[in-house]
Amino acid sequence: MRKGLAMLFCIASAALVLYVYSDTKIVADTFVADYYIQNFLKDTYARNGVAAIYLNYRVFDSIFETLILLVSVTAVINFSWRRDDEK
Amino acid sequence: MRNSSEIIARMTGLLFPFIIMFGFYIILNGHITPGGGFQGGAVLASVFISRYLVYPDEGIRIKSLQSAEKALFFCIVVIPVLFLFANNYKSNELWNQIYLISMNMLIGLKVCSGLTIIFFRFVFYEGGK
Amino acid sequence: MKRTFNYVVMIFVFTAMWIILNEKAGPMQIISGIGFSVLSIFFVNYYLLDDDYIDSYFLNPVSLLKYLFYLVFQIYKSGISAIFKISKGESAVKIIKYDSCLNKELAVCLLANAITLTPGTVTIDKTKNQLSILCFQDDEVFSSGSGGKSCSDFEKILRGI
Amino acid sequence: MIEKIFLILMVVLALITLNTVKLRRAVIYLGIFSLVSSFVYLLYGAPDVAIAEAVIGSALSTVLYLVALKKYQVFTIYYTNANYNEIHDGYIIKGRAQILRDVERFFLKREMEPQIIYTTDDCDYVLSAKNFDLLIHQDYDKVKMYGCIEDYHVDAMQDYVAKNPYENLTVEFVRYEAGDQIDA
Amino acid sequence: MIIDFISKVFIVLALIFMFFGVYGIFRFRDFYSRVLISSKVETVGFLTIMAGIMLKTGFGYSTLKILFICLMVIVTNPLSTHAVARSALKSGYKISEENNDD
Amino acid sequence: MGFLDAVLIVVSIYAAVVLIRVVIGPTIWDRLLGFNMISSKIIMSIVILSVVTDRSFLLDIALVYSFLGFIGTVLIARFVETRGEI
Repeated sequence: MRKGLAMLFCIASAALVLYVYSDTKIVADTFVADYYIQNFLKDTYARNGVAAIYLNYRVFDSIFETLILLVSVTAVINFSWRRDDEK
Repeated sequence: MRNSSEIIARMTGLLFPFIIMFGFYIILNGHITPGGGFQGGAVLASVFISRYLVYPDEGIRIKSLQSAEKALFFCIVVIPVLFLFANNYKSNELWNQIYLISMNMLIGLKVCSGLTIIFFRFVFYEGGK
Repeated sequence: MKRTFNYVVMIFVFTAMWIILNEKAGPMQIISGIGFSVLSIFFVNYYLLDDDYIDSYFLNPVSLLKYLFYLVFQIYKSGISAIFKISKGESAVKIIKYDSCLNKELAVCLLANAITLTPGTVTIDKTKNQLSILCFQDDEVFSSGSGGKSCSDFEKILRGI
Repeated sequence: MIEKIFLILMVVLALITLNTVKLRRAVIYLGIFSLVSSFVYLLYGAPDVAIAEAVIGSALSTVLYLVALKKYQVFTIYYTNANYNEIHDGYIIKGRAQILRDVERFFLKREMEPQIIYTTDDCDYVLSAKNFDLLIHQDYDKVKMYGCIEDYHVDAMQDYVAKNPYENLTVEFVRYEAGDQIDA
Repeated sequence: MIIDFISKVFIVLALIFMFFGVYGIFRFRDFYSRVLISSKVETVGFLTIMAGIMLKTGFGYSTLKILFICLMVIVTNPLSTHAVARSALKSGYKISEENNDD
Repeated sequence: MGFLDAVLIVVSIYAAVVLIRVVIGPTIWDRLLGFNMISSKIIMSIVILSVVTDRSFLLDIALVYSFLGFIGTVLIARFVETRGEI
């Protein structure tokens, strides 16, 4: 019963996604994106736009991303603690 | 060698330097072609995973990787503070390139050590009977 | 002396790969390629493998090229005969043991790889220089050579590696 | 056209992964799902994400799922049938009699991973090798199950079969001690 | 012009090879025949289609890269086939033949 | 629609057909075989796509699959072979 409901939900959302894909052109507000695309080369001298964004415009983002990796490593080490780990 | 086929072990060893060179290529060209720190670091971490196919025993010094990861995170915090928020070198092309390459390199090494630690902790310490 | 020569050949191969990946052959790429290939070989030696990389994995480039050409020829030859087998649809399978006359570990592994790559035969296991091969019932290629001491053409080429 | 084929493949794979009961199959389906989704990222012009998906999906996530599956106990079941002397797909599909399906469902409910191996060997040969947890031997409508006497899962299995018996099958349990030889 | 035609012939040939591989995976009735034939005819198709594409693009860095991909596939593809066949044999999926030579 | 676009569509249809074997395959090794075949078909489609759109950096992704694609298959096969040890 639960599996049937989940399958129904999946099929419905898949149909919705395919319908949206085939029918309309939905684009978010492009103000910031236009600015970045026009100016990233002379601001940061990086030819790859993604690198320009995650290393220059949004550098806090990548700093906190690496922080999240560090925190998750600490969590994994703590949860898989074993008694002969100390030696 | 516990249950691992000799052919797989021997031929995987042949591939190691190629994978390492490819990972460094993805990291270093992150600002020109698609790629970058995270992707190259994941490729470098998969070298350690395929090392597990060759020698399935604890030959990895996890402790030194942990301290290396913390030091690399410190560098990742410090370098943008020194460079990007100083406002002096913002229009110099060479300094910008150096900044991009060094940040990609640091992020790549940090991601590599982090994913390697997670993998080896899971395999050796977690999930036993 | 020979060891130094092997090092130089390997570093040349890795630098060529680096230039192909970068799609540019300026002086910057050549210098960084040499640097990273030396670094990766040392890293593999000290941290990943038990034994030396150059000693155990050095391949003679001339015989490697010969091996590759012969391998591609063999793949196509048995690929065409495999199509007839598909259209006939036969399915009797057996396992044979094959004693190879090669001594080096890497050469035996390359032979096993080549056997797996040709359609119709798959290597199952390897102990020392004996290979267990899975093949069709009417296959005569390997069962004839197993009794006597004669080497197949692959092994003659792989001896030079 | 090409996008539509791969999008439909993604939906189909997600549904199959959701619908399967055996977890090892789900790992394989997820591997194919990550392959296809990486290609779809490429089609929509996001090569950075495609590289990340390729590396993570091909090596790392598979390993982590498998480490999670280590918690499940694997229960090896050998199935021999006296009527067939050759393995092919028809044997495997037709040989999945009602009894085997019930056994599988029973172990899945107890959170174990049943691994069923079909052989054409004699029953005696498998018994002498003894690397199984449960051996099911079927001869038309007579079914014999061999299990170790100390295995409490087989006890529960015996109770389960005794509680709801079959109409056209006679099920018989043979239990052996851990060390001794039995003859079939 | 003639090179373009030859490359098209190569690619069509590769598609025919791959069709036989896909057909063989449904044609055979047991696993070992499938692993012997179908997955390997696949490799033949792969090499042929790469040769056709290399002829089409002409000589350059991307051609060398495709050649490199072919080399790596030649090294790594047998490893996975070997692992799958070996896993099936070791875990008890027996060969359906009475006169094994072992 | 050029020649290579049609080739791309044919290859993707092949991948969809192999998926049937992955779904119905009676044993788990059949599924692994199908996984292997689909992965090689995806490498092919990426190379063809890079030629069609004339972007040579897409070849890096095909290179990633040809380097690292075997690790997952080998690990799953080993997991089945050793019955729950990785």
